[in-house]
Amino acid sequence: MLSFIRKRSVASLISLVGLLVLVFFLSRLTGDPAALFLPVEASAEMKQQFRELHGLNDPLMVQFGRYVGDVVTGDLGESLRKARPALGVVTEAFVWTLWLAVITMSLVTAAAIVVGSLAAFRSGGFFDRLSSIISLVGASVPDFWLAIVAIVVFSVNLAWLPTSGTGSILHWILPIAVLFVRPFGIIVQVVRGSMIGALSSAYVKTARAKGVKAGPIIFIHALRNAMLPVITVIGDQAASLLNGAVVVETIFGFPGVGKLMIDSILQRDFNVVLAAILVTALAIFLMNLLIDLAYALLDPRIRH
Amino acid sequence: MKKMLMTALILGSALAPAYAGSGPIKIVLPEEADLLEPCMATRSNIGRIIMENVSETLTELDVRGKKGVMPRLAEKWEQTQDGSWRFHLRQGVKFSNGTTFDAKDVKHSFDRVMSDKNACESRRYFGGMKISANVVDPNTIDFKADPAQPILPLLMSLVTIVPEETPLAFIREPIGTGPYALKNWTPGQQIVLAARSDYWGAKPQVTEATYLFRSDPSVRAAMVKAGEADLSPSISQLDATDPKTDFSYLDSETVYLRLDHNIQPLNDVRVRRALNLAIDRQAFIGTLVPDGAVLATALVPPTTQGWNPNVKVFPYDPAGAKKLLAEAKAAGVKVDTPITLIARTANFPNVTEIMEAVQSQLQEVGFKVDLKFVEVAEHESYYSKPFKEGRGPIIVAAMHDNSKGDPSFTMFFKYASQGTQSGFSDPKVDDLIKRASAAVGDERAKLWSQLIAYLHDDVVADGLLFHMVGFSRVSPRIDFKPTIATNSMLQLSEIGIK
Amino acid sequence: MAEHLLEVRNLSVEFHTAAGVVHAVRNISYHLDRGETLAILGESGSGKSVSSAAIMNLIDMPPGRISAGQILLDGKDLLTMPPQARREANGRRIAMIFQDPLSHLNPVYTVGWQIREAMTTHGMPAEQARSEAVRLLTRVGIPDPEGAMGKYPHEFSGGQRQRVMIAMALALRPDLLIADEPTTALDVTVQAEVLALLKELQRETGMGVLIITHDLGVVAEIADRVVVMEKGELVETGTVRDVYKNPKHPYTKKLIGAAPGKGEMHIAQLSGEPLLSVRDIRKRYGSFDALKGVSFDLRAGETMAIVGESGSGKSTLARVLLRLDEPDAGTAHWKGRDLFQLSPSELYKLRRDLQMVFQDPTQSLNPRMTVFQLVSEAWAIHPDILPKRQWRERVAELLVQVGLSAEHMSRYPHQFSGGQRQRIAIARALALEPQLIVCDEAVSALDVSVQAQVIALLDKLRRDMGISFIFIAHDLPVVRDFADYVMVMQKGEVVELGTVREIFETPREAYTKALLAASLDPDPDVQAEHRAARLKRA
Amino acid sequence: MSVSTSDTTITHEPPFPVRMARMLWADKFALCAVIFLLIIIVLALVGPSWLGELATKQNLRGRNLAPFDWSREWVWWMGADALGRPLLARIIVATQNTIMVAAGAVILSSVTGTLLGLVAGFSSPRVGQVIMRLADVIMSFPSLLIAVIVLYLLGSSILNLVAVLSITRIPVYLRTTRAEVLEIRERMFVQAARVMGASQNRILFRHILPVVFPTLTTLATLDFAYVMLAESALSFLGIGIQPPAITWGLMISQGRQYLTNAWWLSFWPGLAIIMTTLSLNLLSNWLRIALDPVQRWRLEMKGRKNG
Repeated sequence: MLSFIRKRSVASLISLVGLLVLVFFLSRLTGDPAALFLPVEASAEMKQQFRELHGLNDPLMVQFGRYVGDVVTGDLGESLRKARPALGVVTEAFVWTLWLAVITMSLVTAAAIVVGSLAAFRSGGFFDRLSSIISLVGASVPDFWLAIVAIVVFSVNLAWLPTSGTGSILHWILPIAVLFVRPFGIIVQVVRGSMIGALSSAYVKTARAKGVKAGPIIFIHALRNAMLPVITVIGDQAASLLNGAVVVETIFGFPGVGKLMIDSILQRDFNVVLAAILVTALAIFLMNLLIDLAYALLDPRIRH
Repeated sequence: MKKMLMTALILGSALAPAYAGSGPIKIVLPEEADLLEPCMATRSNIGRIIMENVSETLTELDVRGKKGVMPRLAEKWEQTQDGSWRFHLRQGVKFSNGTTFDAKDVKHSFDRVMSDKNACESRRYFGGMKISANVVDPNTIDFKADPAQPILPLLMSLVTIVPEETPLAFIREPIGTGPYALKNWTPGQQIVLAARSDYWGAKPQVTEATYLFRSDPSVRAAMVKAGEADLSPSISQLDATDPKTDFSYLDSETVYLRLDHNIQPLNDVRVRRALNLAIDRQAFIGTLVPDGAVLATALVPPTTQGWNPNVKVFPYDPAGAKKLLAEAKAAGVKVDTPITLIARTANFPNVTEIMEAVQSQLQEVGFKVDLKFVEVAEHESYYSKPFKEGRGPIIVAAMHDNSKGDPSFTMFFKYASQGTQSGFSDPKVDDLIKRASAAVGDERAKLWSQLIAYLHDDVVADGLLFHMVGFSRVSPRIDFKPTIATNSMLQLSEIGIK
Repeated sequence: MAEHLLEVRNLSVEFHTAAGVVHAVRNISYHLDRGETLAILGESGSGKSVSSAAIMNLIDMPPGRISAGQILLDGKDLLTMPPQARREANGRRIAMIFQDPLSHLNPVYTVGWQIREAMTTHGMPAEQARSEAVRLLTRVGIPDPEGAMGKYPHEFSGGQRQRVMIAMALALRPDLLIADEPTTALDVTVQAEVLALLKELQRETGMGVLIITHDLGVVAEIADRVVVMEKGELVETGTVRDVYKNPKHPYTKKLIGAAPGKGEMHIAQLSGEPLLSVRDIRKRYGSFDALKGVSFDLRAGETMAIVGESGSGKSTLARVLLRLDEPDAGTAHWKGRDLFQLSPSELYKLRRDLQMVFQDPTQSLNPRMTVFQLVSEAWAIHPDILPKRQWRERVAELLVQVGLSAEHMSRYPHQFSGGQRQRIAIARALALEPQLIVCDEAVSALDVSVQAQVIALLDKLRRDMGISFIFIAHDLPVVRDFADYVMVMQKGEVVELGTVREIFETPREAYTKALLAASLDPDPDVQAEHRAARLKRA
Repeated sequence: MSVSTSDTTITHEPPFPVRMARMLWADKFALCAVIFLLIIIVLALVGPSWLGELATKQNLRGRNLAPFDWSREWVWWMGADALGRPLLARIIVATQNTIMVAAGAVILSSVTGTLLGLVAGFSSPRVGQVIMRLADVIMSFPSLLIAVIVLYLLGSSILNLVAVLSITRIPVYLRTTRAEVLEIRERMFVQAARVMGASQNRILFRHILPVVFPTLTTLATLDFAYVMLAESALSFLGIGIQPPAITWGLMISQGRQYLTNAWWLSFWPGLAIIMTTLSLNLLSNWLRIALDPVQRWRLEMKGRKNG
C-alpha cells in the first residue's frame, strides 16, 4: 500500500510540475497585468514602473527561474491585486470551496445511492422512469439559471432563505441545492446501471437462497459491489466541484476558490492563479488517493 | 469667511434631522475591494469604501451642489506669487491610531503617492508635472508645481492623507482621519467600518457600515428587498421597478465610440460624420438605455466646467449618412472596408444589445461592421496605445468616467496627440488643451467649451453616445440620494437613518 | 401415504422472451424423501434447473411465470405461501449450492461474514453464529478455520470455495439441499472429494438432496433415483441402476450412449519426422513456475492429448506454443524452425499453419460479428488464401463441413447453442487450412452428447485432412477415444507420457492412477467399485 | 442456467435499414427523440439562410414582447427578445452554431480521447503512463483558464470555442477507453484474433473498438448536454461565444438578467437544450440496445407485440 502511495505521489508530482510550468508560460502570454491593474489613463512610465516593481520586465525564463526558486522555498509569491501572500489568499478561499464540495457531494452520494438503488430494484417501473427523467433534466439545466430562479423564489418571494453570502447555516442551503442538481443527475444514472448489474449477479441469488431480506440484499450485498464504478464518477464530480463551482460561487457571493481563480485569471494575477491551481490540484490528487483507498476498502480483491 | 459658511452648511446639513435615529447599515457592492490602500482610493471599488469615510483629503468637490472645491482637512488655501499653492490645515484632527494630523503627514502622503516604491494609482493625476511639497509649519504646507497648476486644489481632493509613519509599500489596514475606522475585514466576505468617537467633524448617523459584495445585479437588488442589505448603490435598470426604493441618478459614465482616424475609411471626416448621423441615439433612451440618460455631445458630463450647451447632438439622418458615404466613395475613400467594432463584455448594462443595435444601424446606411466582444485585457490592448501595426479600421466602444468637475482629467488622454487613448492627432486640439489646462476661471471654461465644439463639429473626433444613468436601491429605513460621484465615492456621513 | 419431504406436482413455468412464450418446464412432477438423493439429469436447455429455481423463489417475475402446479414442502404449498414465510423457508428449511462458487460468493465480504449471515438472518445471535461458523468450516474440511473466517472468497481454491458454500448452506441444518451442478467447474480429484463430503453430510443430517447435473458419472456416484429431462419435459424416472441398465426413452439411451471412454482406442504409428518438436519449455509468472521444462514430439496427423488439473500448466503450454505468451526458456521446432525465434512477418505466415480452438466459444467468438464475418476474417487477415468474391461460397462450405448450414452465415454467435458455437470456432480455425490445431479444453464446456459430436467432428477432420491436434483436457475419459498419445501434467511438469493404451491400461505413475480413479464412470456398478477401491486406499 | 432461445426463433434477417426502422418503431420514446433530432438537424442546416434576416431584424419598440400572442406571425409565438427580435426565429437560427459547437466539441474530444485511450491501453506501459499523466495535467487544468488562454491568443470564434471545450473533455474519453481496452484485450476473442495473425490495428479497430463503442456513445450523448451548458456558462462569465453570433447557451445567459421581468428570454433556449439532451439520451439508450446483437431482441419483440 505504501509503495502504491509513493508511486502515485511521484506520478502526480510529475503531472503537477508539468501543469505549473504550462500555466506559468501560457498565462503570461495572455497580456499585461499592468494594463489591468492601473487605469487606462495611467502613463507609460507608471506602467513600466509597475512592471519593474513586480519583476514583469525580466525575460520570461528569468521570471520562471525566480518563481521556481521561490516555490522550492515554499514561497508562492504575492498577489498583485491584494498585496498579500498568494498562498494565504488561496487557502482562505479554498476552505470554503472544500466545505461546499464535501457537503454537496456527501448529500449527492447519499441521495443518488438511495434513488439509484431503488430505481434499479424495480427497473423499468414507474419510479425508475420518473427518476431517470428527473435526473436527465437536472443534468441539462444551466446552473446560473437555476441559481437565480432559486433566489427569486426562495429568498425574495417566499423569504425563507437568505439570498446569498455566508454566515448562518441557512446561507449554505441554496448554493448546495443548486450545486446538487447536476452531479445528482449523473450519479443516479451510474448507480442505477451498476446496481442493475449487481442485483442480477450470482451472489445476490445466493443471498436470496439464504433467505436474506430485500433491504440487506440491496444495500449490503449489491451496493458494496456496485459502488466501484460509482466511486470513480463521484471522484470526477467532486473534482469538478473543487475546480469549478465558479458560477454558483459568483452568484451567491460565496468566497470560494473557483471565483477567486476566474477573477485572478481575468485580472492576470498570475501568482494567485498558480497558487490556486497548485492547491486545487493537490486537493484533487489527495482525493484520488482517497478514492483508491476507498476502492481497496470496498473490494478486498484490489487490496494488494 | 467663505469657508466658515461652508463649514456651517456642511454641519447644518448633517445636523438638520436632529430627530433622526442612528444605527448600523449594510451596503452591497458589485465588486470586492481587493485592497484598502488609501493611495488607491481613486479606484472605485476601493474609493467607495474608504474615500472620505476612512481616509480624508485636503479638499473635496461638491457633488450635490455647485459649490466647486470645498475645504475638508484644509481649512483654506491660496495661490502665492510664484504660482505655488499654500494650504492651511485644520487643527485638532486626530488619526484613528491616535496621532495628531499635521503638515508632515500631508507631505508624507503626497510623497508616498509619488513614490516609485509602490503602484499608487492616484499618481496618474499628476502626470506631466513636477510638484514638490514643503512644510511651512505644522499647520501650513506649500505645493509648488511646474508647470503651474490652476486646478491644484481640485487635484488635492484626490490625495488621501495617511499618517507619517505609513510605509511606502501597500498597507492592508488603512489609518485615516475620517469619521470611520476599519473594524473588521474578512476577505471575500465583508468589510466593516465603525464610527469613530474622536472624529473632528459632526457625528454621522450611521454608526457602523458593513460592506458585502455580490457581482450579480439581481442578487444585489434582491438583498435590499429581502432586508439583507440597506443600500445597493448600483442595481440593474431591469430590477429598478419599485419607485419607493429605486432611484436613478446621472452617473459620471459616458459611453462613446472611439474612432481610429489613422486608417481608411475612418480617416475621412465625411465617413465619421456619416457614422454619427447613422445612429438613432434617441431610440435607445427608454429601451436599452434607461430613461434619464442624456445624449452626449462631449466626453465629460454636463456638470463639468466648460461643458458646451451650444453643441447639438447629431440628428438621426440615415439619408444624409448615405449621401456622405457616397461622396466619400466618389472621392476614392474605401468606404466598403469592413470596420471592426470592439466592445468589452459586461462593460456596462446592456452592452451586448446596444452594440448589436449600433452595428445594425451602421449596416443600415452601408457600413460594413464586424462586431467583436472581448474581455477586459484584450479590450485594453485595442483601446490604449501603442496600437497594433497592420490593424484594420477599428472602432472601440468604451466608457469614460469623469466626476471630477474639470475636463482636464479627460481631454489630454482622449484627444491630445500624446494621449494614450487618442485616435488622432490635431495641432489645434493640442494647442487648446495646453492653453485650457493652464488657464483659470472663466477663461478656462471658455477654452474648454471651444475645444468641445471643435472636437464635435469640426474634427468629428468620435461617436459620442450617452451619459449613463445608474440605479440605486435604498431601503426605506435609510435616507440617501445617489449623486454623480456615487460610482467612485459613497460618504457614509451623507446617509441618514429614519 | 406418508408425505414426501418435497413434492413437485404438475409444475409448468414459462418465460416471456424474444421468441414469445418459452415453456421452460411443462407439467413435471417428482418427489424426494428425507435421506434420499434425487438427481435431475439433463443437458443445457432441458429446464433441469428451473424447478429448483422455482422451489427457491429465484425466478424473476416477469419475465418468468409459474403457470401451473404445486411445490409441496412437507405437504405445504410453497407457491401459495406468503412472501415472508417463503423467504424464511430459504436457508432454514431449504438450502442451495451452485455451480460456480466464485461468482456465487459475494466477493467483497469475508467468508466468515457470509456464513454467519446465513444464520443471523434467521435470528441466531451473532456470537453463537460465529462459533457455529467456525465449527462448520472445520466440518467441511477447510484448513485453519479460524483464519479462514477472515478471508475473502478469492483467497481460496475452487474446491475450498465449494466447501465454503456447503458450510453456508448447511448452517441451519436444512431438511432439503439443492445442489445445482456443484462439481462441474472442479478438477476431477476435487470433484470426488466434494461429492464424498456431500454424502457424508447427508448421512449425518438426514437431509434430502436434490442434485442437478448433466453428468451421468455424478449421478452414478451420488444419487439414489434419477429423473431425466429433455426440453422442459420429464422423459424418464427411476432408480439410477434401472435407468442406466434399462433406459426406456430414446433420449436417455442417447445420453448414455454418448458418455465418453467406451470406444476403440487408437493405435499410434511410431514413424515419420516430428512436425513439432518441443524441448524443455519453461515459463514463470512472478514467483510461480507455470512450466518447469516440458518436452515432447508430435508427428503429422497425430493427436497428442495433454491432461492435467488446474495449475498443471497445460493451458500455459498451449499459449506459449501459439506465441500468445513468451516462454522463458526452451525451443519448439516447427518443421525444423524454432517457433520462438520467428520474426513478426514469419510469425504472421506461421499463423496459417497453427490454429487454436478455445474452451468457451461464447467468449472466443466476438459477439458483435456475424458468422460470416467471424469465419471470413481469416482471409481478411491472410488475403492470399482466398479472393474476396469466393468468401461467401467457402464460408458456406466450411459451415457444412462442421455440421452447420450455409444459411447460418448472417447470424450472430448468441443465436446458437454451445455446441454449434464451438463448430463455428472450428470452422474459423479451418478457414486458415492449418496443419495443427490446438484445442484448449475445447469440449469441456459442452453437454455430453454434444461433446461426443464435436469429438467425432475433430476425428473426421483428422482422418480427412490429416490435421494434427494437441488436445488439452482436464478429464481423462474424454481423450480416450480420440488421442494417439497422452501426456499427463501436474504442477508444470510432465508426469507421464505414453500411448493412449499405455496410459489407460498400464499407468505407471501414482498421479495418473489417481486421475483415472477419480474420473466418474456413468455405470453405477463400475462407479461403486471405484468408490470401494478409493475407500480401501484411504 | 439460462433458457436457451437458440436457433428455433430467427427465420430471416431483413436488411439493415428496415430492421433499424422496425426497432425504432418499437420504441416510441426513441422515435420521438429521432424525429425531434431530425428537425434540429434540418433547422441547423437551413435555419440561418431561412430566418437569418428576420432573426436579426431589430425593433427597439417591440422589446421583450410576451409569448403566446397567436394573432401575430408564428415566429413571434415565443415572444421577442430585448432588441425586439422574434425568439422562435432566433432559436432556430442559433441551432446551427449550437449544434456546431456541441457536436464539434464532442466529436473532436471523443475521437481524440478514444484514439489516445486505445493507444494508452494497447501499447507499452510506458507510453500508457505518459498519456495518462498528460490526461492528469489536462484534468487539473482549470477549464476556464484554458478558455481564457485560447480565446485570448487565438481570438474568440466558434472554432476556437470548439477547441477549448474539447480539450477539457478529452481525458474523460481517454480514461474510459483505456480502462475498457485493458479489460477487453484479455478477452478470448481478442486472443483468437491474435492466433489468426491479426494485426494490432485490426484488433484495435475491428475487435476492441466496437465493444467500447456503446459506452463511448453513451458518454458522448451525456457530454453533449455538458458542452452546451459549459458553453452557456462561458458566455455567462463573458468569455464564451459573443454576439452577434448566437447560440442557445448565449441566449440563456443574455436572457438571465430578464428572468424576473421576461422569463421567456432564457426559458425557450433552455427548453431547447433540455429537449435536445433528453432526445439524445433516449436515442443513445435505444442505440445501445439496437446495435447489440445480444440485446436487440428486446426491441424486436416489442415491435412484434405492438405491430
